[in-house]
Amino acid sequence: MFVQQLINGITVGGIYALIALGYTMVYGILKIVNFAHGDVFMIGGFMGLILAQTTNLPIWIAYPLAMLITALIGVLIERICYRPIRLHGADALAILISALGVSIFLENFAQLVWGTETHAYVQKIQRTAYNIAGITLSNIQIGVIVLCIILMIVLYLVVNKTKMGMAMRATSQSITSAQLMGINTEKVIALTFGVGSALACVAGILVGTYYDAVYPLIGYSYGLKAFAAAILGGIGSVPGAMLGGFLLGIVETLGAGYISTGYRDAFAFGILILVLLFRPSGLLGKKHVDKV
Amino acid sequence: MKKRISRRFIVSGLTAVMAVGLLTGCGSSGKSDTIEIGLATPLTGASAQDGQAIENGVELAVKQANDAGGIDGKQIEVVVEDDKGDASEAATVANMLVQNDNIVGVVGHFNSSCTLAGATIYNDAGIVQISPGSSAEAVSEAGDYTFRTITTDAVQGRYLAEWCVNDLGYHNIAVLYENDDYGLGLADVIQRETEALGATVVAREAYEVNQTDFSTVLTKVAASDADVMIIGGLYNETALIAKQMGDNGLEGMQIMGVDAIYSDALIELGGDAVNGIKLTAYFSDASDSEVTQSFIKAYTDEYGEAPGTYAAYAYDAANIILDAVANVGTDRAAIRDYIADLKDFDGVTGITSFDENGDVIKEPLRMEIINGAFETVDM
Amino acid sequence: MMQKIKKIKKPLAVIGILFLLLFPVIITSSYYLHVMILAGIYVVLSLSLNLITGYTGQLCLGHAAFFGIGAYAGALLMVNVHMNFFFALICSFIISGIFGLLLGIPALRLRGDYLAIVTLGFGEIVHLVFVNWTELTNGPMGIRSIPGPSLFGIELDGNQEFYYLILIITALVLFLLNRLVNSGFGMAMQTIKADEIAAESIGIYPVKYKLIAFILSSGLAGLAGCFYASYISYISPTTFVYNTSVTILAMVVLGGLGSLTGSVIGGVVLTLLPEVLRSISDYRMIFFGALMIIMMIFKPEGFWGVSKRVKNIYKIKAGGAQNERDYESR
Amino acid sequence: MSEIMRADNVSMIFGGLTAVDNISLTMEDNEILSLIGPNGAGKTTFFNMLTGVYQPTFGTITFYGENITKLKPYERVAKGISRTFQNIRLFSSMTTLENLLVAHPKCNSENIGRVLLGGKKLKKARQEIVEECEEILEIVGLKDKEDELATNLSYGKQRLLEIGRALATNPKLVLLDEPGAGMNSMEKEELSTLIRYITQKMDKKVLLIEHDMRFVMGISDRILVLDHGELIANGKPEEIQQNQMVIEAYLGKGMTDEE
Repeated sequence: MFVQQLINGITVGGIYALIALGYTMVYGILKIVNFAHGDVFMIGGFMGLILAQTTNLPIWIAYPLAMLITALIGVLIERICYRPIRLHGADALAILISALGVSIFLENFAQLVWGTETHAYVQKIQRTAYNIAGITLSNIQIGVIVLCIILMIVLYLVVNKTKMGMAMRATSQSITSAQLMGINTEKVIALTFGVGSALACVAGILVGTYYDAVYPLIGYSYGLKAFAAAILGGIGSVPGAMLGGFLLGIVETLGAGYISTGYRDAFAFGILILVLLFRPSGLLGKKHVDKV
Repeated sequence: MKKRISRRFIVSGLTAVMAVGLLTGCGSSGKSDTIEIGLATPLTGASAQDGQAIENGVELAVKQANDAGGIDGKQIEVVVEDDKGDASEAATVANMLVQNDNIVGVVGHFNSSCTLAGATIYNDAGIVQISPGSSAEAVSEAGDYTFRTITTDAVQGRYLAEWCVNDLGYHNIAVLYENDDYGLGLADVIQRETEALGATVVAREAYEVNQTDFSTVLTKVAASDADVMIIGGLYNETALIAKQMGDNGLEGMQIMGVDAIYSDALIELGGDAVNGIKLTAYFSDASDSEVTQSFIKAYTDEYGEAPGTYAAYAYDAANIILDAVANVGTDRAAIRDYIADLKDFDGVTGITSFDENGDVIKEPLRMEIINGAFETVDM
Repeated sequence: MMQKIKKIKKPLAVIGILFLLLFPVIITSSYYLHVMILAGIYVVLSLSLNLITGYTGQLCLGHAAFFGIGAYAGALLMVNVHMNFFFALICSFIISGIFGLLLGIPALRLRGDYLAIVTLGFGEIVHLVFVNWTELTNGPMGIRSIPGPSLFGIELDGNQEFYYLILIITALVLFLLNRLVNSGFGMAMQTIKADEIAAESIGIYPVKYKLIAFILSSGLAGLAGCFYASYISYISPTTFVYNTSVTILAMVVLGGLGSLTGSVIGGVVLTLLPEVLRSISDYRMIFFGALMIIMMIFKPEGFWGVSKRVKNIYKIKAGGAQNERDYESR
Repeated sequence: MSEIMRADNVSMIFGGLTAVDNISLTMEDNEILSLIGPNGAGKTTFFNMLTGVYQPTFGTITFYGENITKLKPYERVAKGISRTFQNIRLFSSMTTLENLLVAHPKCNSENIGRVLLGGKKLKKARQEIVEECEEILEIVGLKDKEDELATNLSYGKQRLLEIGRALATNPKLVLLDEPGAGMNSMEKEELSTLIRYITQKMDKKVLLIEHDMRFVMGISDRILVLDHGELIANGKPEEIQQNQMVIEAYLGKGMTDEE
């Protein structure tokens, strides 16, 4: 049972990690918590479903298209709802409230358009379960884990090895200095939101495919957990988000598996609080020193 | 300057909206030529899907009554309020409904917590409340004006336990329940009743409403030696559980449930995976009752989908209130007395009578999903 | 201009107070009364959260937990021990305050967003305890038949009595908080929000002020919870969730951080607005979300931000130099 | 002459970087002591150890004979050490007067119970605090600006307000971190007068960090020179002017005496 629960935890954790990347990238650059990100994930799931279902496009066209649309939505959210406040130089809390507003808006918009019910997902991949030494594993589960890991490695490489990644890192150090260096920071910010949202869309499609369901309120709990994962790993750090996601998934699965399913979410938040108390900047986060 | 204008615009706009809203939104409270039925149900939030079905059921009952000429020549209207499935919102909505003098009775609420939060207000105001979805035992004691068309968990739980243990011969039972008032109440009853019949509950696991990942609970069930899984929850989660069983080494285990999973959504969402699920229900499209069949036809014509359990309960609840008004007029106390004495009301969820607690007494059906359809069965 | 505002301020305040006092007499509808009572509860909640977030600058996303702890503490005391409502009110203040202290001590090591997530986690855990600790809390079934207040054997559980009670509580809380935030203590709290390092450099020990803010704030939220429990007479865990915390935070921010008037406005507006918008039920939450965004874009300091703060209140309160100068010039 | 403050073998190491290396110094009564040195010499780090923002890696700091090495900034304020900041850190949403009020020990330590009860005694106590703070405003020359928001003051005035705020804590020793930065020559003149007033008329001790050589030479009784975290010179202004090491440290780095 232990190994089985571990695998379950890793699968869920991979999805948390994908969503957490969006939180962590935005925070890294703008130092704001994009509370609407969980709902972008939900929109992504619906986009994948609609495109694959109504257009009859093969999924290798439909899903990238869904990612593109979700990325655009992410960029638009930044443009319309955050940028004006940011340029005002208002309190970070103002952006937070705006993000909460976006979240409420998206959730209710989705309910209005797609109804409140749970939608079955398009199953274009035949599900097969393998039983190896008493452990059950399905091809989709393997696919979810592998895809999550590949995407995270790609993102890590993009951030650390490419010119755009360098611009992103420079912007995250200081927006003003980056501007002085000739970096178009607004473009970097838009790109960050775009990439984060596209990854959330992948997570949405994966959740849809793996669990075979999507509904307007799905973003709430995934968003919250992914946010916790981002903080756990050290917000602003890409490897941190991966570590945090997997760790959170494993902890909550094992906690629920061995102690109590009713307290499932309490394990996730409990470990988060403990980690923060002993390592306030998260597991892989940089220690913040105040300059005087 | 531009900024100042826009600010002022927002503030004054807001004030205007609020003023207009307060004047119009809360409607008439004087006597008029219409009879109104209150409906309090969750139209947003986690239970919105059921809330919508309830609204459909009530609207259909009222539409049919109006098409038949209304009551005493008066048309009937439904005043719909959204309680969001939240107890505190339910109290607000209840207060709103009781202050409208035209309302003769209220159908609501769905969640037991909401029904209980509203009950004090309805009972204080002396207005009948019929819940189409609250099966918690605590509702029995909520007050003289509180009724329900759904049976308590105890009735169905006992029946299900007998079916499962005595007739089907399962002795190692896993109970999966949603972690809220409904699921917990049901899980308690099922555990009590199955153990009373000599079976053992080998796994008892909670999940959250709207959870999507059931691998953890299912792995725990697989590790126990359960031979049947009883679900204390609703159709969405049941469908996901059925679909995820294969991935977690539970291929082919029998699932059983109560009327809360009776919904086309279960089959739409669950596909092949839900075939073979056994459940108890009061409302079924396989019923040979004439009332039921005509309801199903009317509902399907109106909304383009087959009615589920809660639509049916709501339809009955609305019809009971309409029946009372047709017989004793619009006096709220008279309506309550009429309903309290109501015997053998022929509804779409069976023959309904109320006991002294306002609980309904009726016998459930045994059903199974066979080839993507609910069928009544003997075993 | 200032003169003009000052001139109409007094009559306006008198009319406002008269309106509030006579409200239940003028408007007999139980619904309006109920909404006003809820608004009162939310005003207390947003005032209390403002103390931590608006004045001391510590973002808290778990305020509903303290609201819930107070509600459960009060309900259990009134139902199981048959404690009088007014004692229960005090007890829930104390119990919630203790939990505020318990959360405050470890949370002090953290700042900003980290503190926010810890308080959020705390809120989720408290909610789960309400749900799962069935023996104590009766789990998701909630606690029923919570008695109303009574004083010397007189039952005070009508809506009108509740209305006046919450009016008195709100006025009292407002009066005391007004004294607090306009004192040296209150100014010290605000320096922590503005710049902790500068605050330390003038001898202010941030931990002390943050802890006291946490205790007072959670205690007041608990008090509101106890009142809520008695008023609705039924509580269940569904009320004390993240969404409620966010709503309270939205009241504080939309009203104006660091402004008591703002909290009152925020609490009232955000309670009334969803009610007003009921007539467009399908779109109301969308509208509500959009409004939050628009407000933040065009008026990020809230309805009544800190910029409208009366300056040098300390001096005025002290009857200091300004008054003396007035005297001299006469 | 009695000793006010001394540092014994104080070092500060950040990771592998030694910012301040084994510095010892004594500050005597009745002297204005200045700390100078080129950029990155470790002045501010040393300063932050004196005020308690950093705890030194090695060494001890003593104030009027008492070991204060481990004390936090707010505890040092209670002992009588107050400071200003190189990058102005005023409470910008507060008025000039409020910035002083909140620094006053009797104001920021007000008892909650007393505050909530109110009463005449409290009123009277507050009146005294306000009067004291207004007096300080008079001294730093901001009396006419007392109701302005701190953020609306000119840069030079903000620096003066910081000094005023430091004085409001009723300190024995005031540490000024580049008080003249960004001021024009006339304002600097006024600043010199103010610093002399503080030491002579108010009987406070002053230690300052400064970049502007001319300003430092004019006001200091004694000057310490830091370079690369080390103390390279210690003496009267005239001596420092002649010191070869100091000249090298500055000219070698291409520094002029004007920022």
